[in-house]
Amino acid sequence: MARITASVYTSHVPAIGVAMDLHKTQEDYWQPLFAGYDFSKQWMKDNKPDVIFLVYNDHATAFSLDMIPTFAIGTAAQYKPADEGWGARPVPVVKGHPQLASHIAQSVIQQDFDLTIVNKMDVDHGLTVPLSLMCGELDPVKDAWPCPVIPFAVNVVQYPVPSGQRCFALGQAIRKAVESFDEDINVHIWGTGGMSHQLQGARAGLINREWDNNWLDLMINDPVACAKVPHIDYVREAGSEGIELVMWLIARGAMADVNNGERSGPLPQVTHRFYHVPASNTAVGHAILENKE
Amino acid sequence: MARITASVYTSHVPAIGVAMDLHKTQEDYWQPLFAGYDFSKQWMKDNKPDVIFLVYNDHATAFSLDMIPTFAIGTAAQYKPADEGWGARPVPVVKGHPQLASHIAQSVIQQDFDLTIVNKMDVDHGLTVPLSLMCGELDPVKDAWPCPVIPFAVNVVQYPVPSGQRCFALGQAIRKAVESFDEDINVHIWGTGGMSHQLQGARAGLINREWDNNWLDLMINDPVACAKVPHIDYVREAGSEGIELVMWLIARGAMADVNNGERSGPLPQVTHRFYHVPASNTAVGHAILENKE
Amino acid sequence: MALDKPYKDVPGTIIFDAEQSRLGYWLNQFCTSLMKAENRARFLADERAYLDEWAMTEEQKQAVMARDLNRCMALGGNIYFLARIGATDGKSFQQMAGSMTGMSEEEYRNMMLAGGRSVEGNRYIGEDGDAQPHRQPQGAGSKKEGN
Amino acid sequence: MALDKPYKDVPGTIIFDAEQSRLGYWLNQFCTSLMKAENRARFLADERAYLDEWAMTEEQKQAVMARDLNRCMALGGNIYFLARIGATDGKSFQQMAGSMTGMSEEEYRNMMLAGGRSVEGNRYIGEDGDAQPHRQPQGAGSKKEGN
Ligand SMILES: [Fe+3]
Ligand SMILES: [Fe+3]
Repeated sequence: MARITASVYTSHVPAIGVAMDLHKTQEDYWQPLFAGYDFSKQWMKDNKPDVIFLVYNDHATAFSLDMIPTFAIGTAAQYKPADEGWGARPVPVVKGHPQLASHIAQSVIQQDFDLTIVNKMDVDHGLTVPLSLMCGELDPVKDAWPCPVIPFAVNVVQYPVPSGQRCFALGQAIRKAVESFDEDINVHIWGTGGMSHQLQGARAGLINREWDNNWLDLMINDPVACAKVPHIDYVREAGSEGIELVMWLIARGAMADVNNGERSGPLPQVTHRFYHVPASNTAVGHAILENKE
Repeated sequence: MARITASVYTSHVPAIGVAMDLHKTQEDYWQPLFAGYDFSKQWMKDNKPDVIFLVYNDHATAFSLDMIPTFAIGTAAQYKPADEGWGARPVPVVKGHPQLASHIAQSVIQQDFDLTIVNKMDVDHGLTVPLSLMCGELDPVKDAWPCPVIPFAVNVVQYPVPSGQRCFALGQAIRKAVESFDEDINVHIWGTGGMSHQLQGARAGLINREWDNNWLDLMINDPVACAKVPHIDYVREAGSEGIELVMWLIARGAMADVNNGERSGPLPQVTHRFYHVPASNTAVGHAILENKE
Repeated sequence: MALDKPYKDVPGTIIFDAEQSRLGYWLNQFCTSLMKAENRARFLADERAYLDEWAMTEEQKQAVMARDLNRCMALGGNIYFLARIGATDGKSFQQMAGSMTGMSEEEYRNMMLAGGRSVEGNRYIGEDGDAQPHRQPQGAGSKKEGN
Repeated sequence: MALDKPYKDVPGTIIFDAEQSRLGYWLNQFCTSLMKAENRARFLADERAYLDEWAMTEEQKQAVMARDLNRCMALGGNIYFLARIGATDGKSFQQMAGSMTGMSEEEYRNMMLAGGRSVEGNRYIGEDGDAQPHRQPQGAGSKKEGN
């Protein structure tokens, strides 16, 4: 039986990818941020998963207004890093896991989540920046990501985006799906995006350190309550793009202490936690939670 | 307040479109089929809606395997009849209703249905054949369909397709959405596809008249029970493509006698009912149900 | 996979699920390409050359060239995609469906006019209906292959 | 429409909902076209001619040519789509976001280094935070316009 052993949470700020691609990680501006991921890179080596289920949002890259899926799961064999207008990031191609992805799609649709199945898509910074942060700089040709990745894209661009509760319930359905897969493999689930940021208008640059950290506390310790936070709170307190945080609830809902919409049993172990301001317009949040027997 | 006053159910066999486009409706083969729609064409004239919410499935036309949405709602201003390989049908362009469609999308997503929003798509026989059957032959340039149409495409091509219960619940959500629209307009909801047919293999040509008619009875009189019919029953009893019938449950779920997943109040009026074999490979079913005070 | 697939015991029927879809991805993509008139023309002019542009298996290519739709379906094709091949050949859905049974066009059409194929004996593999494996091909096809 | 839009009372913030999306459809489609290098070149060579190929309103075209992102957003643009214009100009997300406040690049960058913009007074329209309408534009922009 496959199992989810850990969840990883991280912002996916495009400027972080640029800093890595231009080898600026040791500059004064960036050094404190990347220092927060030193532990994580070692942890990834020591706890290499067989597959990463990576929840992110597409930023008008693979999906234009022609078609806006609320939830899209990638079942392809591979995904190219996208050209978002500045040229494609020089990182390895992302290998998929068609078999597990199709299995999850089938199971989750039968649990009444109305997924869109995607077999052809380029992946933008929302997916590649978390991989870079957790795996370090890699040569686009000679190196490879440590394992296959299943991209799971959530619409947070056009309202209405899915509610925190819907995302939290989806995480539970994904765990059920993974646990009904026959192969004995180790899966990590990642929630990406956030923390507080606003990329528009007179309020651009909003950062709410206190709200971010309270939200993170709640997400870890009382995810049932966290899932009930309404959209408007994210927008008002954490900026219009802070809404990306709902995606973290998908990963949190897939942890072993969540059953039938409630918490039961011990909390996951908080292996790592980090918070930093700024990265470009954004506050950066990061955590690693592990299921421990 | 907008309201749903009637639901229409009909098969959408492509050969019916061909027969109309080639003016063969009075031939021996076709005459009995089209006779069953004479009443309906008059009823459409006498009960012209302001908008038709048309549930159908795309047949690998607008959606290839690159992207397979479980539920897709069209919010565009217009949709061209598709070229499915034999050239586009000579029928008028389908005008959309972007405002109501966007309103329904927003409301239904907030009721935890994970729709894909589509702004660019050609519509195939699944959508245009029901319109032709109910509105008669129209000149593609000089004529127009009687009102705007909101296309709602359901995946019934690649398994798993949504369950009957999911479809039935969706119909209820659509009714709520329509009733929260401020304009005072009259909406019809159509469920299309089916009835029994199988287009593949040694079992091609399967027709199950008895099962079809029992299912139709159940759909009209006890939709709650009908929604519980599992997929495998459709496949086994009504052929592999008989599964399209689940789409009728979306329209049925939107009728006034369905509340909170249960039936309450009087059954809708059965204004018309018709069944005929064959149309090409298919049994043809048709019904008109009206909400009457 | 531990997911339930109750549809495996229906005779003469292949359900197009995620597994079939993976198998037939390039076959179905090839079919989709035939929705453009210029591709239909190129395919008809040199089938082999056109098929070689796609990452299909040799078996899939042979099945397409033989217009063996049953074989195409077993190899991951889906009928709505495969219909593009029929459209390219100027065939209707009824002709395509009939071709999978072994019956002649007229036999199949007459069966439909008489009310279609009965479900009796055709619900589960192992019964004795006309869609069961041991009774294939049907109609004219059975005579041809029978001698 | 009777749907609740609780996000209308947040200062300096336009939520990209179905209504905005309808308004900005062609503006955002134009932006998407800039993901191709040849289109970026054509746009830069003759902005007006390139914009005239799209079913945008005159107001939208003027806002694009003026690089007035606030105006573009009010007219239905979404920041992720509008970012393609910035990419075409070689601008970063930080430069684009800053440009909407009236602050100079350095002022905005320094605000971020100091911990970002405070939420105090910026939660509801009518409070007195720096993002409120009566305090625009900010920074260098306020001086320029003030004289
Ligand atoms: Fe993001
Ligand atoms: Fe159909």
